[in-house]
Amino acid sequence: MDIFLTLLSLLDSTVRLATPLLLAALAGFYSERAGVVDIGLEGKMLVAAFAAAATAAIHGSAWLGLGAGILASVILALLHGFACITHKGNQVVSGVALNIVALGLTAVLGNAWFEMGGRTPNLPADARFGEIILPLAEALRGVPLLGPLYFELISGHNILVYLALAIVPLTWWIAYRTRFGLRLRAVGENPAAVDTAGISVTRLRYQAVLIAGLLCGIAGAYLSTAQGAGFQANMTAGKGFLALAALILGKWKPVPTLFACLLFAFADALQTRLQGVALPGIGEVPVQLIEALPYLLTVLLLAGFVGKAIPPKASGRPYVKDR
Amino acid sequence: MSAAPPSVSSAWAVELVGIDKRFGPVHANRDVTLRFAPASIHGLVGENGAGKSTLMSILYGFYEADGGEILVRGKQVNIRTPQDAIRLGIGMVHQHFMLVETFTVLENLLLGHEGGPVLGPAMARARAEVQALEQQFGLEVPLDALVSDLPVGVQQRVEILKALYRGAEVLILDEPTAVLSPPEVEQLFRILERLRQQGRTVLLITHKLKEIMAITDRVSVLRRGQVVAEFVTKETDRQALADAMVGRKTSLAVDKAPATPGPVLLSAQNVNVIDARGVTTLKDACLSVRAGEIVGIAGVAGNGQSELLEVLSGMCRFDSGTVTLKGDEIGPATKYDAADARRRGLAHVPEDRLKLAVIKEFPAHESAILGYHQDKGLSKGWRLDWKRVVAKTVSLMEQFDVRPGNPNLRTSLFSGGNQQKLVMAREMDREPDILLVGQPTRGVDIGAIAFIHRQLVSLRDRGKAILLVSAELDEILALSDRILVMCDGEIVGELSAAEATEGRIGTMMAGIKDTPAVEGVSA
Amino acid sequence: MSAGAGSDNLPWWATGLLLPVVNVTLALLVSALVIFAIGEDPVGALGTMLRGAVGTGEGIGYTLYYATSLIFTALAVAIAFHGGLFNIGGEGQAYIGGLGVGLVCLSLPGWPWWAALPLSVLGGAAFGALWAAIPGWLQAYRGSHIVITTIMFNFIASSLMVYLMVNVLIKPGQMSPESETFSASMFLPMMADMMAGIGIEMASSPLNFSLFLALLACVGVWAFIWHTRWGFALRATGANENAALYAGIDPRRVIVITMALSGALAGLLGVNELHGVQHRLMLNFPAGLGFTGIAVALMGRNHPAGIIPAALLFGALYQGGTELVFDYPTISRELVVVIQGVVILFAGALEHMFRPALVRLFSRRPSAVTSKPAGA
Amino acid sequence: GFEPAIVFDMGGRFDKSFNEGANNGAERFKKDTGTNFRWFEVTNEAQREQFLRRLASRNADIIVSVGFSMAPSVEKVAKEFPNVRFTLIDGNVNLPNVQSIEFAEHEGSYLVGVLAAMASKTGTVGFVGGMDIPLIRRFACGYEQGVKATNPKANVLANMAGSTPAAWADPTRGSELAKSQFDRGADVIFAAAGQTGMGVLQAASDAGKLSIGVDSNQNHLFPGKVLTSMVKRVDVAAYEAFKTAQDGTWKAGHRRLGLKEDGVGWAFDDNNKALITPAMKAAVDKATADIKSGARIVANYDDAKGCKY
Ligand SMILES: Nc1ncnc2c1ncn2[C@@H]1O[C@H](COP(=O)(O)OP(=O)(O)OP(=O)(O)O)[C@@H](O)[C@H]1O
Ligand SMILES: Nc1ncnc2c1ncn2[C@@H]1O[C@H](COP(=O)(O)OP(=O)(O)OP(=O)(O)O)[C@@H](O)[C@H]1O
Ligand SMILES: [Mg+2]
Ligand SMILES: [Mg+2]
Repeated sequence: MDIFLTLLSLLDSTVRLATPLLLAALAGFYSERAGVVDIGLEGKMLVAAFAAAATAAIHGSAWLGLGAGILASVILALLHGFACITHKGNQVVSGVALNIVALGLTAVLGNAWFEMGGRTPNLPADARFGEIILPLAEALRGVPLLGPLYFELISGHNILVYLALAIVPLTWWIAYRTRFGLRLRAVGENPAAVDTAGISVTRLRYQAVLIAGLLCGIAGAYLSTAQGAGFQANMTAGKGFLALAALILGKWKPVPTLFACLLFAFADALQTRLQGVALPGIGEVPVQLIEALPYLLTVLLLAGFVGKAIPPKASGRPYVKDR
Repeated sequence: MSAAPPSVSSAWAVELVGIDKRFGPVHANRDVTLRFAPASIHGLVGENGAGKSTLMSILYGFYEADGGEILVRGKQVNIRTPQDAIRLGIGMVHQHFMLVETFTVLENLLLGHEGGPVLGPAMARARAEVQALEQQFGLEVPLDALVSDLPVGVQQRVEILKALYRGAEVLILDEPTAVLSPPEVEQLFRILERLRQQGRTVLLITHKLKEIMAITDRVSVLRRGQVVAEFVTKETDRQALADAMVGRKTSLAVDKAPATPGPVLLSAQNVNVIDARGVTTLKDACLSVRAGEIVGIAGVAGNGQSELLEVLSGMCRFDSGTVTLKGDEIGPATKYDAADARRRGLAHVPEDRLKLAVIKEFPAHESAILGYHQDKGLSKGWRLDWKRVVAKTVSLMEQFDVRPGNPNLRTSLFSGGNQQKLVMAREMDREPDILLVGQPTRGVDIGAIAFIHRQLVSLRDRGKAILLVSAELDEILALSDRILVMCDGEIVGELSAAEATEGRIGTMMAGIKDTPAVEGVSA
Repeated sequence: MSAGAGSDNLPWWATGLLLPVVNVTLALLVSALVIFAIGEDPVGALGTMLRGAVGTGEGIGYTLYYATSLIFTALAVAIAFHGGLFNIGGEGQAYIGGLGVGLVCLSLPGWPWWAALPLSVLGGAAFGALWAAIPGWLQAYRGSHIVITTIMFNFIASSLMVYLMVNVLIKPGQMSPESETFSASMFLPMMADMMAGIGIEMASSPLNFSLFLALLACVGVWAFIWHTRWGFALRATGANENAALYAGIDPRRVIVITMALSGALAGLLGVNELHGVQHRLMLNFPAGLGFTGIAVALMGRNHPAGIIPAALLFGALYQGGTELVFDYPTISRELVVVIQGVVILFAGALEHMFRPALVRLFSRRPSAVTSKPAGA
Repeated sequence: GFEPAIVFDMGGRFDKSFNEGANNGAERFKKDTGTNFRWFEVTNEAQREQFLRRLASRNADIIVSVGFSMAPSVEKVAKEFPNVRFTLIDGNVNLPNVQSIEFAEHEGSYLVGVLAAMASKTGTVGFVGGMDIPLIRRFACGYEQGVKATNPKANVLANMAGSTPAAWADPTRGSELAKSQFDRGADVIFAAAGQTGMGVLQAASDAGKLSIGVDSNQNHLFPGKVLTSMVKRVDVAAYEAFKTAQDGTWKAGHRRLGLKEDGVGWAFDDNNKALITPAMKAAVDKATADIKSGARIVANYDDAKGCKY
């Protein structure tokens, strides 16, 4: 029973940690499936986290914060589109540039507005997305096995967690069952085919990039107004890159990407619990090795078990009409 | 030449008037005026780079013209995007297919014509409509197969079906037969015939004058972006067309003396290649090439010829069998790569020159040493001696009449024919004992074809062994002393030059020994 | 990566000089806007940056010192780029390379600097090479996406270094995770001292002998990439792997070797930072210079002749930024980061923005007479 | 006039930790005396020396350098400018113009360890550090001794936030670590992790558990949820350095500020009054007295031997 509860708490933590990765990875899904490489997930999340926290701090509303976060992220996404789609710039360079701008700008504006070293004030409970206790969770708590499972793991997350999980099937449906999805996948594989079918490549790619902005906006808002309670300089700390890794590990497909995110999050949750624990037969493992676990795992998976990840054929290349 | 009747304008399905188009310094179309009648097949010929594809792409809205106007059924129209063209009933099958390879056939057909934001219901409707079209035109395609799994011939049918599904009254086909086997060509022509009977207009671009003679009603000739001639097909012949294309008298035949074969320089015994997906792409290949002979390999592209060339040239591993090169046996485990091959006197002109034989981004002199960059003669100590490399390139360019003769020009800026001449020059320069050549004249104009053919024959006459792969039966017949036919990864037959006829080879190419070609898809 | 380049007949100086200058100017204008937006005087601030970077001997020293490190990491990116690889792992390779430098220096107590230098260079290069060759191998033989693996290796390098510094290499009895100081005899000569030796007065700065090493590396990389058979094979592989195979080059081997060379160059950052300046092993000494190297390389068009000015530009931004926060305490230090990002955005990602305009400008001139029919 | 200056470490002057403490002291000095001060935040290694040298050459009257990483640079620049006074906080440089101030963090941590052990109902308490460096191990080691001395059966969970400097500024990570420790039974957590600690405090407040702040008094951040704070009087050190330099009583040399010197301690104010029972107060006062008198010696973390007591 004790092990069961430990496992539940581990999984609970996994869900919380997976949410921002998942949202960002799905953002990457839309962008890269449309043929626009997005190294800038990190930066978009960061500006969104800042805008959301700043707005929530000033107006006291988590929802307004979410809106502001999305807006900020979308603006960055549009810039990416402007550079890569309109001006056919290098997509990786644009992503790197926007990450750096986001890193600096959030700190500068944070300093200028709040004078707290780039932080925003701590958000009170009602300016954050609180935990939602699902119906009957308390009542069913006593039921063996299922009760704790429902109470600990399924219930008690904030709305954005449920939203992120809902976006996975939605994304699958959009990508594989709608006109937009068909075109989106096509434009990432062979933009010329889309163009000759009478569809605007530019418009489609902008749409994809905008959706990526939207999702990164939610991811950022989650970091600062749901999981955390305020913004810190560089609070994404590499999550955007990890999300990108998850997308690649998931071979640019929504459901496998979900599992990749859960895997990374699980490794992360596990590492906080493995620190200082003596493993049977090995003894106490250095903290740093455990900290590196998610990254080592990624490398091992990429190298060994997932095989060659084949990106959408046209990703990374600006579309130039050619023979 | 027959002048167009001073028109009741609706007599024309499509009229192009004074179309002009430039790509930077290249003037691709100059003041082109062409009219196409309904219920007809109109041929369009011209050397590479004459501007045929550009012109058709303009009609299809893929490129925008710099000047001129387009009339459809007598009405002036504005075609800015393919969407406009599709709406006006114009469809196009591009030289390079515009298919999404990771999609199924049905998804490709739907793209851009989905009939609603959600695919489900539209999909069912489309399936029914497409099946009706398939029956109407005898165009069979497996709707649920992935495009990447289909042979090119079927992919092309998908392209045609796509255009018809989108309601094309005018169908443009850009070099549709380049990749088809003779039976597939026949089948295509039957489809085109049926389209004509239904009153539709077909615009057919091809380099094969024989096809023009066989199926078109009228034919226009483009040269350097201009219309230089227009014929009623029945009133002209191949020689006249060729002369119009090139702008001077041309000869279509190759002179060569009978071969005097020497010892076997290159042979393969039971070579098998299994690719990453587990498909056997080369099955029990056995062949030998003697000094002083040209062995031709006929076959539709993609039937194992590339693999054969790659194995023999050391680019690709094989899974079993032996290759014997000037007496040395090479097995699957022997270290043998392209550099070893060159060292042993084997040179290779690959089928796909842009993909393999040159590097587009490099200046010509760098492409001119690709594969030979290790040569001591090109280096001075640790460094490559660019002066010598450039001098070498200049001399290669002179020998093979590469134009422009500028060794510093970026490789991609040379026309296809000139790139090919550069590659031929490079590979023949070291007097290799064995030369593997794939599609030596694909995308090359008539003058250069003759030049390259002469070079190959003279190399043979100097006692070298030549293995020639070509999808052009005419070329195989004209050059080879012995002919092997490949189908589906196997060498299905051998004919001597004397016994070979187009008919016999064509049948063998389809993988059939005696019976005439049958239609059908083998998925 | 060469969209739009080449075919539109701009003179070399327009693409090579005019366009970058226009782009950087625009980036500075946008930065000025940001400064203005947070309520400071943009002209004064940018003036301070400029003076700080190149206005004093000390400023120039620091600018060159930063540029030295950036040259190493940018060359690393460039050489990988020519091999068709996007090496985002310069930061981690520099970190581990520094470990190599440190271990060599620590193990040679009392050696004179000129004898220690070749070994520390070798140590840095070897460790950096190893750290980069692993992702290279994974890319070549296992198809693992190099961008992802190199990012992961940055994180792993961090963990490894913390472990080593805290548990193994720390000088006992002190707070900060730093090693013993190297013996003074092997400190690389400081530029100020060398100049003083030949009678030139120069303000004190961390600029040291490594600058020559960086310039040497530029020449070396240039000669290697464009003047050797190996470089030819590397570029061929980068441009077209299939063509390389056709030419008898084993692309997989080239990929591993290219990454190793790339990592070796990044590893040399440790020579400047540790052997040259800090004189001990410590945490976080690459401080983002590995990442900035990417921007420097891309702005320098992956050619040493472009990397040197780009590294100077970024070195000047670093040093000018230091001066900025020195004189304007109200401007936060992150503003410099913003300016860097904006420069990369305009001079890198948006580099083609003005190209069409420029092409129009240049092509109008000759045809201006003919294309204007009278009274049309 | 009198020109004091202060150079902060990379965390920046609002790091909710020792830089911020030093900043508070400097600000208090400014308020008391009306004398302005210059300040800089270091962003890379090379700037440490640069800032110090620049300030010294412009004849700053006193230069306070915050953080152990400043030590080598202070040593170097102080040698070059023997007439300029330097105060180094958290490090030790032995020069005639340098005042080194170090804190006995282990002693303060011991006290909050005592409180944690008594406040814990589960017998499991937690510790969250930033990066795994000797300074943080010193905190952890003192804390553990306090806990074990009070409740020998108590269980101490310890976690570090990461390996990059981001570990000092990652509250999300802090809150995850806290949650994982709560799940393992902890009900009091001591956070010694800069801004990352904010996440610990937040998570504790959200979960209805207790946290312990660090460096400055953080009790007010979540009133009634923060058991206490281990205060390290960096503010006093900075204030004193400025003040003594101004009135001429500044002296070079090494000072170690422990409990006896009021350099470290625990925070007791209105915000946590309700949490500290008289018994707890008595126990911690006793421990304080014992340490001050030398009756109890809190072992310091030792690089060679680890946390041995
Ligand atoms: N993308 C391009 N940009 C600029 N110039 C080009 C481009 N493509 C081709 N050219 C130039 O246009 C000219 C015509 O090229 P094209 O390939 O059409 O030649 P061609 O007439 O087919 O010659 P050949 O008969 O030798 O194949 C060449 O001189 C080439 O340098
Ligand atoms: N996108 C483009 N950019 C630059 N030049 C181009 C482009 N497309 C075509 N050209 C140039 O325009 C000219 C006409 O090319 P086009 O493709 O129309 O020739 P074509 O007659 O179809 O030749 P082919 O027989 O090889 O298909 C060539 O010189 C070619 O190089
Ligand atoms: Mg064409
Ligand atoms: Mg051509």
